[in-house]
Parts: sequence; C-alpha cells; structure tokens
Amino acid sequence: MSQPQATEANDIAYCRSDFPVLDQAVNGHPLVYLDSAASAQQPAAVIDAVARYQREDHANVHRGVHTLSHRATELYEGARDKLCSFINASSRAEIIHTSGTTESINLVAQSYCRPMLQAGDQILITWLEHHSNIVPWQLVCEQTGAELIVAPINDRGEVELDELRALMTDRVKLLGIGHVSNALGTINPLLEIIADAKQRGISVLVDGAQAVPHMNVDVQALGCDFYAFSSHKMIGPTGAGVLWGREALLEAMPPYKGGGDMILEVNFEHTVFNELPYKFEAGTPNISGMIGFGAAVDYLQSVGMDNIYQHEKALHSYMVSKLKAIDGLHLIGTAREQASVQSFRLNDIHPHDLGTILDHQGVAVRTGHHCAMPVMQRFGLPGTTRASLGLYNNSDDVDQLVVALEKARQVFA
Amino acid sequence: MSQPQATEANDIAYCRSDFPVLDQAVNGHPLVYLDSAASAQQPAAVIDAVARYQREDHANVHRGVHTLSHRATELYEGARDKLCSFINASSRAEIIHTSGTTESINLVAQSYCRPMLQAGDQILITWLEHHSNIVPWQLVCEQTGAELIVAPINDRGEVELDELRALMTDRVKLLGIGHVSNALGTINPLLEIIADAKQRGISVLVDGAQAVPHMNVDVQALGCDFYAFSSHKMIGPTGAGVLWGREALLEAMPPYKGGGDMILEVNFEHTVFNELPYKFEAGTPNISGMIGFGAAVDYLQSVGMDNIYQHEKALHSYMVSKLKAIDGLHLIGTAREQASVQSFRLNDIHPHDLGTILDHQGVAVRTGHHCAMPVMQRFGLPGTTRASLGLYNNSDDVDQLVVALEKARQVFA
Amino acid sequence: MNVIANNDELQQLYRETILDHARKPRNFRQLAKATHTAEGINPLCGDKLRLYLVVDADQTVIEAGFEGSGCAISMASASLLTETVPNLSVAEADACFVSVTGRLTEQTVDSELATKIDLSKLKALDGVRAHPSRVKCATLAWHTLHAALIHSQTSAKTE
Amino acid sequence: MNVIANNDELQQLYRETILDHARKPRNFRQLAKATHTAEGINPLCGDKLRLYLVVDADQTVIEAGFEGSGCAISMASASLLTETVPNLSVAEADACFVSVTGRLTEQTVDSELATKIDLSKLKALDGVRAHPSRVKCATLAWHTLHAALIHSQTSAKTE
Ligand SMILES: Cc1ncc(COP(=O)(O)O)c(C=O)c1O
Ligand SMILES: Cc1ncc(COP(=O)(O)O)c(C=O)c1O
Repeated sequence: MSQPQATEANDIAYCRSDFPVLDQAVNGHPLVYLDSAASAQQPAAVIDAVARYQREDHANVHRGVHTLSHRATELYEGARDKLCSFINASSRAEIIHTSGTTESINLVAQSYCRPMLQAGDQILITWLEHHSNIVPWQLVCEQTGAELIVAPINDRGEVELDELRALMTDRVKLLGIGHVSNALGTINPLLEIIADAKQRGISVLVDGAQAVPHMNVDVQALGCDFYAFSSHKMIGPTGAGVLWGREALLEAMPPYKGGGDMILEVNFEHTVFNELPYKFEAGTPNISGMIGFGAAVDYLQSVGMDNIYQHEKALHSYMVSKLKAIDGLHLIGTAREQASVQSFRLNDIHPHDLGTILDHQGVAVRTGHHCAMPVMQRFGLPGTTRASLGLYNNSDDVDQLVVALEKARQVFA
Repeated sequence: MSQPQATEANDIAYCRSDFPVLDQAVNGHPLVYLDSAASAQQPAAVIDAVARYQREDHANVHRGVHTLSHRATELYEGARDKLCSFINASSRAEIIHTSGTTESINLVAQSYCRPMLQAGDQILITWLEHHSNIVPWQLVCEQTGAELIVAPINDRGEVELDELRALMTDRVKLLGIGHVSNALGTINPLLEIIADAKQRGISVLVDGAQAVPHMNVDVQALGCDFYAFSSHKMIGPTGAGVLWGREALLEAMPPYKGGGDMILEVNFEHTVFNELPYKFEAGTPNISGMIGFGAAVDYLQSVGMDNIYQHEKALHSYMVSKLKAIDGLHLIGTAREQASVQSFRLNDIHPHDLGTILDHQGVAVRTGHHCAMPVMQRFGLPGTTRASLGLYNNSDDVDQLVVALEKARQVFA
Repeated sequence: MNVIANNDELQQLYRETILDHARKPRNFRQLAKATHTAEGINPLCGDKLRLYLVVDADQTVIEAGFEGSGCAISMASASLLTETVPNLSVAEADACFVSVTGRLTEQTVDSELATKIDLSKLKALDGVRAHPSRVKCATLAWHTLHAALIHSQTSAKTE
Repeated sequence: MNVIANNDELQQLYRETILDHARKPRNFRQLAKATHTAEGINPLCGDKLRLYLVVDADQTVIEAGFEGSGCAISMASASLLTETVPNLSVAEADACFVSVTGRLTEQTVDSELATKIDLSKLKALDGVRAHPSRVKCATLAWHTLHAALIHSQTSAKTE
C-alpha cells in the first residue's frame, strides 16, 4: 500500500466548517476532535433542524388531528422513511425507533431471545464486543439458564474465524457480533460470518454502531436478522437509534415495553397490540431526536457514504504512518480491514495521563477501556488511547495529534 | 367558588412570548395551543440550551478525560441535580434518567415487580390510568401469573376511595396510580391513598406525568416509593424523563438494561454493576435531552410552580364557566379537585370532527381516547375533545376556543 | 364572531351528503345471512366498524350492511359504501376499494373495472383530500371491504 | 513544535514528586499481617488498587501498603498515602481522608485532628485541582483508606 498524501485526505474536508463545535479553542489551542467513535459532532443542518422543529412544528405525534400534530407526525415518520432507505430495509415496518444501540440490543435480548431460550442453549459473541453487545446477553442468559460463549481474537484484533465457526453448534440460538470494533477499528468479514451462521440456523444480530456512520450498509445484502445503531455516532442527536429486524421475526415477537401508541385497544381483559413498527414504540418517542436523525442521514447522503469511507480510509492510513514513526508508540489493533479508529500506547504512559496531556494541547481523544474491557484484558492493558476520525477531520488534526504526543513523551521522559 | 375574571388568569401570561412556536398562524388564524397535556411547548431558553450544547460542548459523557467530555458531563449531571431538588428527592442517586414516563413505569414493572411477583399476587391500578400505567402491568402479570385489579371511578371521574381501599389486600404487591388524570384532569388525593397503601405494606408507584408540570411535587412528602414523569410534558425536550425511586429499593433491584456505563467491570465470568443511578442507565444517554430538561426546570422555577398552579387554576375555572354556557356542551370530568385539563362533548358531534373544525380555526385540541380507553369505556364514549392548559395560555385562548366551538355547532346544526 | 378563513374548505369536507349519511347511515345493521365480514379500526380516533356482505354463488355482492361508531367522515363513507357495492361482482367491489383509496390519497390508480362503475356519489368524500389527517377516516370502510372480500381474519386498520 | 500554552499547569500536575512516586511507588506490596483492607476502583480510567493496613490494639496504624494499577496521579497518591498514615491513630488517618479529599475538591473542611498532622508532602497533589476530571484519580486511594478503616466490605469508587 503506497503511503497516502496528506492532501488526499482532505477531499471532503470542506464540510468541516458545517460543524460549529469544531470552531473553538480548548486550553488555548484550536480544538482537534478525535473522539467521534464515542460521539460524533453535529453539522448546523442537524442542530437547526431540531431547533426549527421546536420553534415551528412541535406537538405530540400520531394521536392528533390538529395541524401541528400532523406536521410533527409527518416529520417524525419522514425520518423513519429516510432511515429505511439509508440501510436498504425492505419495509418501514422494520425500522424500530429506539433510544440507541444499547436499547436496540436489549430489545432483541428480551423480546426475541428471552421467550425462546432454554437452559443449555447458547448465545455466541466475540471478544471484540462493546459492553452493549455483552451485558444484555449476560442478563438474558442469567434469566433463562442459557450460556454465553465467546469466540477469541488474534493479536491483530481480528476474530479467529475458524474458532468462531467451530463454536457455531446446534446449541447456539443467536450470534451477536459487531460490524466494526469501537476499541480497535476491526471490520469483521460479516458476509462470510453471517452466511456460515445462517447455514447452521443461527440468528444473527449485528451491532452496527461503528459501521453505519462510516460506510454504506445494506442490511438485506448482509443477510443478518437484526441490525442495531445509534444516531449520536452518526452526526445525529443523542437519545435516538434504530433496531432493524426482519419483519417476520419482529411480527412474532412480544412487545418490549407497554404504554401508549403500541396498542390498538386496551381494556382490562385483553389488549390488542399495534402493528409494526409501533408495537415496539411505547410512549411518546424522542420526536426531535428522530427528526434530527433524519437530517443527519440527509447530510451524510449529501456528502456521500462512499466519499466518507474513502476520506476516512486515506486519513487513517496517514495517521497510522505518522503514529508508527513516533518512538515508543505501539499500535493496538492492526487488523487487515480496519475502520478509521486507532488505539495505541505510548511507552508506559498510562492512557489517562496521556489523555490529559493531549487535552492540554486541544487534542480530544478517548482513553481507557472504551466499554470493551474484554479487549483490554486480551491485550493485557488497563486501557488504550484511541484516536477516532470522522468525516470532518483532516490531516492537520493528525499532525496536531503527533505534536501533542511528542510533548507527552517529553513530560514523561 | 366565585367566578374568576379573565384578567386574573393573565398574571403570568407575559411568559407567552418566550415560546416561539405560539407565534404563528394556523389555517389563517393565530395559533391557540390547547394541547399541552399531550406535549408542552418549549421556551426559547430550552431550545437554545440544547442548540448551544450542540454548538459548543457536545461529547459523550462519563468516560472522557478531554475538555468537551468533561463539560458535557457537568451539564448532563447538573440536570440531574436540578431534577433532584425540583421534586425534593433525598439523593441524586435516586434520579434515574429514562426516555420518559412510559419507560420509567416499564422499568419498575420489569426490575422491581417481575422478580418478586408470584402467581396469585396482584397489582392494583385505577380506571383513570393512562395506557402507560396499564399495559406494563398487564405484561408483567402475564409473565408472572399475577393479576391486575382495578379500582372504579365515579361519574365525576374520581377514584372511589372506599372501593380502592377494599382492594388493598395482602395479595396486592404494588399500587400504580396517576397523580393527575390526563383524560379528565382529576387530581387524586395521593397523601391519603399512599398512606393507606403503605400501612398495608403495598408499594406505590405514582405516574406523575401530568402533575409535575403544573404543581409543586415533593416525593418525600408524598410518601410513595416510585414517581415517574416526562420532560416533554413540562416544556422540556422529548425522549427524556425520570424515574425517582427510594434508594434502598433501587439498590436491591436488578438492572433493567445491560450495556455501557451501567457496569463497573465486565468480564465473561462475572460482571459488576455500577452504583446508583448509573446501574439503570445503560448506554449513551439522551445527553442533549437531559440538558434541555434541566433548562426547563430552571425556567419553571423562575416562573414559580405556585404561580403556575394558580394561573392555570384560575384559567381553568374561567374556561369551565365559558364552556358550561355553550348550548349542548357536556363536561366530562368534573372532579372536585381538578387540574387544568378539561374534556367535553358537544352535542353528538364526534370528537374527531370537532377537532378538525377547531383546527380550521387555529385551535389545537386533542380528540379521541387520550390513551385512556378504559376512561372512555367508563363514560360510554368513543372519545372526548380535550382542552389542556399550560403556563403560556391566557383568557384569549379560551375565548377563541369558545368562538370555534360555536362555529362547530353551526356546521353540525 | 370572527371571520372563518377557509370556510370553503370546511364546507367541502362536511358537505350536505356527508352530514346526511353520518346522521342517518344507510344499511346500518348486522346481516344475518352475511357470507363475508370484517372489522375495521382506526386507532387515531377510535373509529370502529364491522362490515357485512352477502355474496352469492356467482360472486356477486347482493347486500351490504355495517355497524359501528366513528366520526362523521368514517360513518358517511361506510354508509356510501353499502349503497355502492350491491350488484357488483367481488372483483368489481374490490376495484372500488383500489379506486377510492387511490383517489383520496391522490395516487392515480388505473383500474379498468372501476372505470365502468358509477362512483359519482363518492365525490362527496373528495373534501378529505385537503385534510391529510382525515383521509384514514374516509378510507377505513374501504379497507374493511377489501379485508372482508379476501376473507381476512384479522381486522383492517388505517394507521 | 508549537507553543504549549498552560505549560505551567501541566507541570503543576505532573510535578517531579508525582512522577517519581508514580514510577517507583513506595510500599507497593501486599501486607500479610494486614488487619484492614479495601479495594478502590475508578471506572473512568480503570484505576484499581487494594490497600492494606496493619492497625494495632491501640488503634494506631503501624504499616500501610498497596497493590494495583492506574494512572500516574492515582499511583502517586496511593504511594504518598502509604507514607503518610503510619503512626497515626485510626481517627487521625480518617481525618486525613477528610482533609485531602476536601482540599482537592476545594471544599473547606475543618478538622482539628487533621491540622495537627503534617500533610505538606501531599501538596504535590494540588495540581489536580485545575483538572476536575483528574480529581477522582487523586482521591481514590483516600476513599479506599476510608473504606478500609470503617471495615467496609464493599469496594470504594470515585465515580
Ligand atoms: C398520565 C400520563 N401518564 C403517562 C404518560 C406517558 O408519558 P410518555 O408518553 O411521555 O412516556 C402520559 C402522556 O402521554 C400521561 O398523560
Ligand atoms: C460498537 C458499539 N456498540 C454499541 C455502542 C453503544 O451505543 P449507545 O451508547 O449509543 O447505545 C457503542 C458506543 O458506545 C459502540 O461503539
């Protein structure tokens, strides 16, 4: 692979000025935001869409005959349509609005798995998973007597495919797997893995929190059964997310929560649940969050997911080449297919100390376990420092990171 | 009761101009928003607090050492402190951020009730409840073999206290009761009811969605065990809410969802849950929503909850006197203690038709079952038309409603 | 009294025909000999109706009736329906469903069958087009017709 | 290389004393004779330490030791702690907890007991005050001390 030039990485960096938060100084330095894997920043188009909604159109959805309520419903349901086509779902009935990836996965654990799991059944995950794709399964296993089993990863941070396959026995009812690792950036070869699982009759949930913001995702092409993601990782508001699921599976699942909007008829003898997707959307939803989410999808599509992918890939390569040149810096996570996330250590400086020193220089990175403690345990580390890129980053950001790391080396020399 | 003057009702109406959405024409008429019980409008202070956060301070909370993450965490946790003192909770550990009342109640049903309920146990509610305070109990009863029992209401829309008390037997494990009815406006005599229940060893959950926006609420003085409410009903953003619970009870409950932030330590053998309130807050929370919620509390407190209560009470009395004067209009819900919500029928005009005709004249009311189908069944109605007031309403709004109702009578004459 | 803007629009919606059918719904009864029946629910406003059809061996609709409660638009629409479908073949009746729902949701639906049927009376429903939130009320009976014709066991709904 | 603003602040945080204790933590060992022990966790950065105290019949702390891993601030703070508490009474040691955590969180805490103890060495920790996100690292060991002294079975944590 030829080393990319800094300029290549700047193709779409013109969009940077659309993100107001980036235009500020932190500790006397221009902000360098390298923490998009934790939460992405929002373009003015998203912030304004939310504010405009609140200033002009707000009302509760679905249940009103008046004009504002109708407008709010159109905007809210319009966001569902945008999300439906964004991930190429086959029907809007399959787009369940949730509060985020975590809730999406809990919904599947409780409504899909809990009723079906027997003692002795297994749920299969990998060592790469985020806590959100571990703990919900631990809880449902405890509730049902099922067992959680885990496929190992290698030293590059890739799932050991042979071992994963070997674990796919008759006992396994569901495979929960990340599309892209938030801690190491590894892109899993999902097409292959899902095909294997489905062949063995295993349902597959994909945690797509770190994939949807950075690449084209087509849930039908992937062949999985459930796909979960969050608005705030993809330049949208917090408190909003999606569970996509196959209509037939969702249809057969009991509701997750009870309340308004998820029922057709309530009386004390029997209650008739609403149709999809509403069966899973009890209570007043995050209307403004979903409207902002829809605006985020519009924005991403206007830039183009392929452009975003190429831009971030080039910038990541540039960052890796620069980091490698730093004395005492060790990359953690060197998968052959890697997204725009890079974990590393610098000598024996604790990540928390490193984070503070970088912050002093305006550079925002995440440090610690990244909600993926098993990954840390696998590498025998208390945590890592992680620089993660978004569409708005450019090579200057990487250069500033490198300068700041050199300074840290001096402090701890 | 002396009939209030229109002017009295305008005490705090100066705040109306703080609410940008109200300043618009709908169908050629100035908007008259009488649907606050469905969702309240937001003052610019709340809209701007959210936008400012997104433009200046956004990052993920709790897990970051960098400046933005620290600022975001301070703002987010600051909102918890405001909510804690707003309802006079004894500790911030008792303020669980949820997506709204519906989720708060489901949390209690699943984490508090589900593990403890046995076949034959009972959950007690009333005929006044919103679906959010019915369906979660139906679901958990189905899951456990417990039974849902329901205390009746009288023709004014008040809970029959004797019958409620008679139902409070040893078999009842929890009483779920609304503070204020969203369909009829009835204010339940909670102090008395809760004391009775507690004396019999029954836990009490209060659905406070319609109370907290309109009156001073002190959860310690009430003596209940859980109290649930929503941000969007109290001039804050959608997708945010609170479950308040007694610390000792929350402490003993298993987590509701699994994911990031709700754990201290994850490994595949055993996982250590975080302390309160974080044990119940899995995943990235609705950061901007909670910050807006905090700003809403600030705004409400600056106006003063007592002022709001008095203003709405006077305006409600004015509205009732005006409505009563309309030929063919029947009030539904005439409790002796009533909040600023009024349901009614006009001749045999179907509420849906009435809603459309009012909307034509710029008047936004809610029509239908108001997510309280049992109340409608009790009164033998398909639904009602409901005008509900907020702090920003004034006597002009009421006058416009009356004009619009007269017009409807003509159309259907 | 203040001036009512859009007065026309309101009168378009609540035409005399609509108010008349809503007040005095035609064929408002259960049909004991019904061969087809279905229930329709519009959860938005609580409209609920059950439609009964008598279809003979030739697949012709002999009679239609309904029961239920709802807003003026949904009641009038159901009443008009029961006057429209008798003497139509099952295929023709279903074509009416396609045609009416298409017209009200402003989709152009071409159905040869429907063009042969006189639907002029249903023009009375056209006022709902300007009221997107009411279209579901007007189409409920027709969705229910469709459900009854295909012997659906589940209830029809318009939300 | 660009100019580092706030360089001073950074040097205040990572003073020589801190770096020295972090690199070579004192009393970094399990104490077999420990009478009191507790674990402290700072989930934010994964700091984790176990503190051991030997307390004699007079309620005097004879010896202190710790094990664990964490950032420079938390390790240095623990190391400094183990040099501070020996020869103090249990009450005095607990007063140090109050005093140090109070000082770092900028609450003024008045404790007669603490004023009698020489805490000047702990001034090295004062740099964290300017770094609110790091205060928890500095106070972790002291919270753990408090937990150990009150024989708490649960682990201490600072989040
Ligand atoms: C009395 C009452 N309880 C519960 C709810 C449910 O609140 P939310 O939809 O915000 O979850 C509402 C509002 O819809 C309500 O009025
Ligand atoms: C891979 C992965 N899965 C799940 C999550 C959880 O997402 P959320 O916190 O938005 O629920 C995250 C982000 O924290 C993530 O990176």
